[in-house]
Amino acid sequence: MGETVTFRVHRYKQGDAAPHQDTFQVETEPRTTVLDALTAIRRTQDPSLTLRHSCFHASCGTCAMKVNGREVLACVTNVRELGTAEVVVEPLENAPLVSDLVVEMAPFFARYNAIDRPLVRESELVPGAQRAPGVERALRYEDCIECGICVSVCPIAGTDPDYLGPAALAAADRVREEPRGRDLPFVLSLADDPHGVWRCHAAFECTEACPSNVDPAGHIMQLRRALIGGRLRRLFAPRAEVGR
Amino acid sequence: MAGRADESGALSAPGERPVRWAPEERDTLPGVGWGWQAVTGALVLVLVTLHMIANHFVVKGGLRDYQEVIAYITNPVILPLETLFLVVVSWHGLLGLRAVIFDFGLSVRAERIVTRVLLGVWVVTVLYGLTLLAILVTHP
Amino acid sequence: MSERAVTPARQAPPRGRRRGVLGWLDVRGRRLGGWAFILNRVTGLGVLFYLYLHLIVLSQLAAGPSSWNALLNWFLNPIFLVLDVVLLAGLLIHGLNGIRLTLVEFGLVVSRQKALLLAFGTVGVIVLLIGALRFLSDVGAK
Amino acid sequence: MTVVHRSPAPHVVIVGGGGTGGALALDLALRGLRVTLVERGEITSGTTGRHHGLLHSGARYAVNDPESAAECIQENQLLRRVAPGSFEENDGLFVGLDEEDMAYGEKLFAACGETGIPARWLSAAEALRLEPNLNPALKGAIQVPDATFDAMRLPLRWFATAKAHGALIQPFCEVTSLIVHDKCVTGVRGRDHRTERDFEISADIVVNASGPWAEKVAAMAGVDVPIQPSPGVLLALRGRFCNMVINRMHKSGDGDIVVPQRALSIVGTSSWIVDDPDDLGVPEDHVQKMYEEGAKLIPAVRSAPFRQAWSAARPLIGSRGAATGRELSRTFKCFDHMERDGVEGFVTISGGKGTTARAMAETTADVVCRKLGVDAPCRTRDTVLLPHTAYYTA
Repeated sequence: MGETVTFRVHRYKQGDAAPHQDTFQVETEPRTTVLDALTAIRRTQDPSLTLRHSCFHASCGTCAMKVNGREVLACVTNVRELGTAEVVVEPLENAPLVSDLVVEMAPFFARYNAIDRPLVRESELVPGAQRAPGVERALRYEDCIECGICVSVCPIAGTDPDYLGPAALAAADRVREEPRGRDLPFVLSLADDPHGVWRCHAAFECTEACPSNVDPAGHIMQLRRALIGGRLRRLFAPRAEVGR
Repeated sequence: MAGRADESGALSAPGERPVRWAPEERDTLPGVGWGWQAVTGALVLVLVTLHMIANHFVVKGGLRDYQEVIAYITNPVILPLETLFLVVVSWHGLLGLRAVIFDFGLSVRAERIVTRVLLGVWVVTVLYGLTLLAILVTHP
Repeated sequence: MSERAVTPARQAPPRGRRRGVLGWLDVRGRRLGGWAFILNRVTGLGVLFYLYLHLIVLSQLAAGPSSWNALLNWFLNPIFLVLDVVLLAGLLIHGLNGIRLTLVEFGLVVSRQKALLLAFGTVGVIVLLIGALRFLSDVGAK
Repeated sequence: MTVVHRSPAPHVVIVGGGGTGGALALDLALRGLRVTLVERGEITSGTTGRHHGLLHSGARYAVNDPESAAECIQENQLLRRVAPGSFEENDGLFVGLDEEDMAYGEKLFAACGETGIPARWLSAAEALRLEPNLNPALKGAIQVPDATFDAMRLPLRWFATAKAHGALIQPFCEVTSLIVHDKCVTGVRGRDHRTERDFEISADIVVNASGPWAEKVAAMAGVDVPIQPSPGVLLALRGRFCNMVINRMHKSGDGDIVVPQRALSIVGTSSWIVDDPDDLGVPEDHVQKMYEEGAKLIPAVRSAPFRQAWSAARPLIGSRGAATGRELSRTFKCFDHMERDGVEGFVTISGGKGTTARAMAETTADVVCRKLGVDAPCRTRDTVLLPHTAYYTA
């Protein structure tokens, strides 16, 4: 059953002049994921390997990294299905590097904080299900798991450090769709910024890479349409705005 | 028990972190936004199609000789269209170049300089084109 | 209460890491829309370069018929006609992608954006083939 | 530069960055103590984050473990107040599939009444109206105030709020030994894996909040704690089949719960015992059991697309040699090793579950404060928590 796979892992410790790669041999089983392999490396070969992980099933978003050059969640990336004899593991792009595979998520969450989208939503519940007696509003968690993959793949985030970014803009559009008591004009004003929606160049890399079906680019375009629509309305019916 | 701080201690602490999203105020000019790039792009698309067809597809041999160029450019419909093409295509192109230059990550000050320089290049380009057109139109 | 000490808090700032413009050269994992983005920038720069070349060449018109017509003969050289095909390819990529971007970025055709991209790609190839035949037939038409 | 804090407030070092450690860091910080929490990996990377995210109403334990059940319903109601916006407050159903289940249901309903868990009998038709994907052969159901939360993001709110109150949270800092002088723990030594440099932190009290790793950490002080790592397999499937938490109406068993999570459904769980909480594995037969048993509650489970299967180690309190872990209580225990083993300055908190992490922290903080002679009341019962994102940006 066991099959040995070579892992080339990005290494960096604060104070190092430059990152390098270390090679590890890992025995894999049919179910072994990249995350399993990395935790096995830490357990049996090198306890100094740092990586972020928590839920092991694509719900927390912490184990996002680049595997063979492509951004994925390590916990749901099966090693054998990669089909390569050597697996290259690197940290996410477009985020400051803390160590090894760990990136600093503060800039990402600073943007999320600015948008302040509620964590639970009231839509996309089970079709046909009725609310239980005593339950005021049926709720479910938002799809976005805040993993940072969309920012890592985004060509704009790759060159504009001030870009609000796909995740935060998608969150802003969620506030537009379901404000849930949030200050919508303020959220729209954040998105309506030269470094907001207008910076997106429709590469749709974020939507393709998203492991949680958020479709950030689609949300950005919906947001743009709403903002353009708002401008046109103000242009042609300025009085109508006054009443709102 | 005596207090003790260990010299080898290397515990990390949260350092300077961007806790708020507040992009620096950038230099903005009218006509440099995304919308203008779309509008000028659409115009260029129409004009470049006309330009290409008129100059390369309908002409015998694919290129106009001198007399044909003069005849073409003095046409009262063509002249304003080619003038507009010159103005718009250079704006669109230089605006695009500006975006690419900005992708290298410049300071606000450097961005302002680039914007001014490219604006100058655009003015020079348009003046040069207009001069050329004037020479051709007034040519016997 | 005894006094104790916490070890000093020291941390180098995290190392900056951004793809940057050189990241455009990293093709690993890039998808169709990413290619469209890169090609849009590259063809844009290429066409802008051509625009200025073109404007400079046009100055020969001011020098009168003889110098212009001499230049024309030169341009009918097959090498230039092949370059014309390259120019057409650049214009098609940039122009068609521009239409796609405008549609999508105004919030239209968002859900079918990938189909739109593929459709435009097909149109572009067909027009390029027609244009190439037209240009290259000039090789013999001289 | 060396910074020596000469503050009169005692310093507590917490080993372990799970939900309990986070809630404890907050509790102690709110009581005015200086707190440093060290965690080997990322925060919540041990057991906490692998949890299915059920906010227990306590009904699961009402029949056999009323002590745990009472803890649960109290925390259930309290957490909704202090962590608003962190729960899918859709309630839960205990679903009876046969007469044996229904007989258990009578006991369950009565036990809920005794432990103060609001419960309501629903007919099969009523239950199917609430959850159309339930097994249509169900006989009846009991509605209880279960809810769900994000296993990482709820604890992050404790960490975020603790940080805002001055606690120092240090992920990727692995404790390798405890500093012990004359049967007194005075600090921790370890290695910061972000820099690969050693650290040493002195402390007035060290709290061992390392969950299933508690035995290993306690051994560094030469004491033994009866913690039995007892893993369970969980199965994540693509597709959301229910809004409520669906439990099987019988005594705790394998694959008897389906928890909705975003666009996923989590089927849990099994139970066995291991010695090394770092080496769990995912037994294939347990995965198949999740499909089989889960499909009895919601038939769509059987054919649902697979997302992932994983194991999480519960830190159960019990004697060595337990068979599966099911027989061990899910309550928690705080060990003051002075009383128990004659080792001063060292406290272990273990057992418990995600729902009761805050209560565990309160009990532990009471012990810590008593030992330090600090007279400060617990404030985590009414301190509304910061959003989870503040953990990263604070």
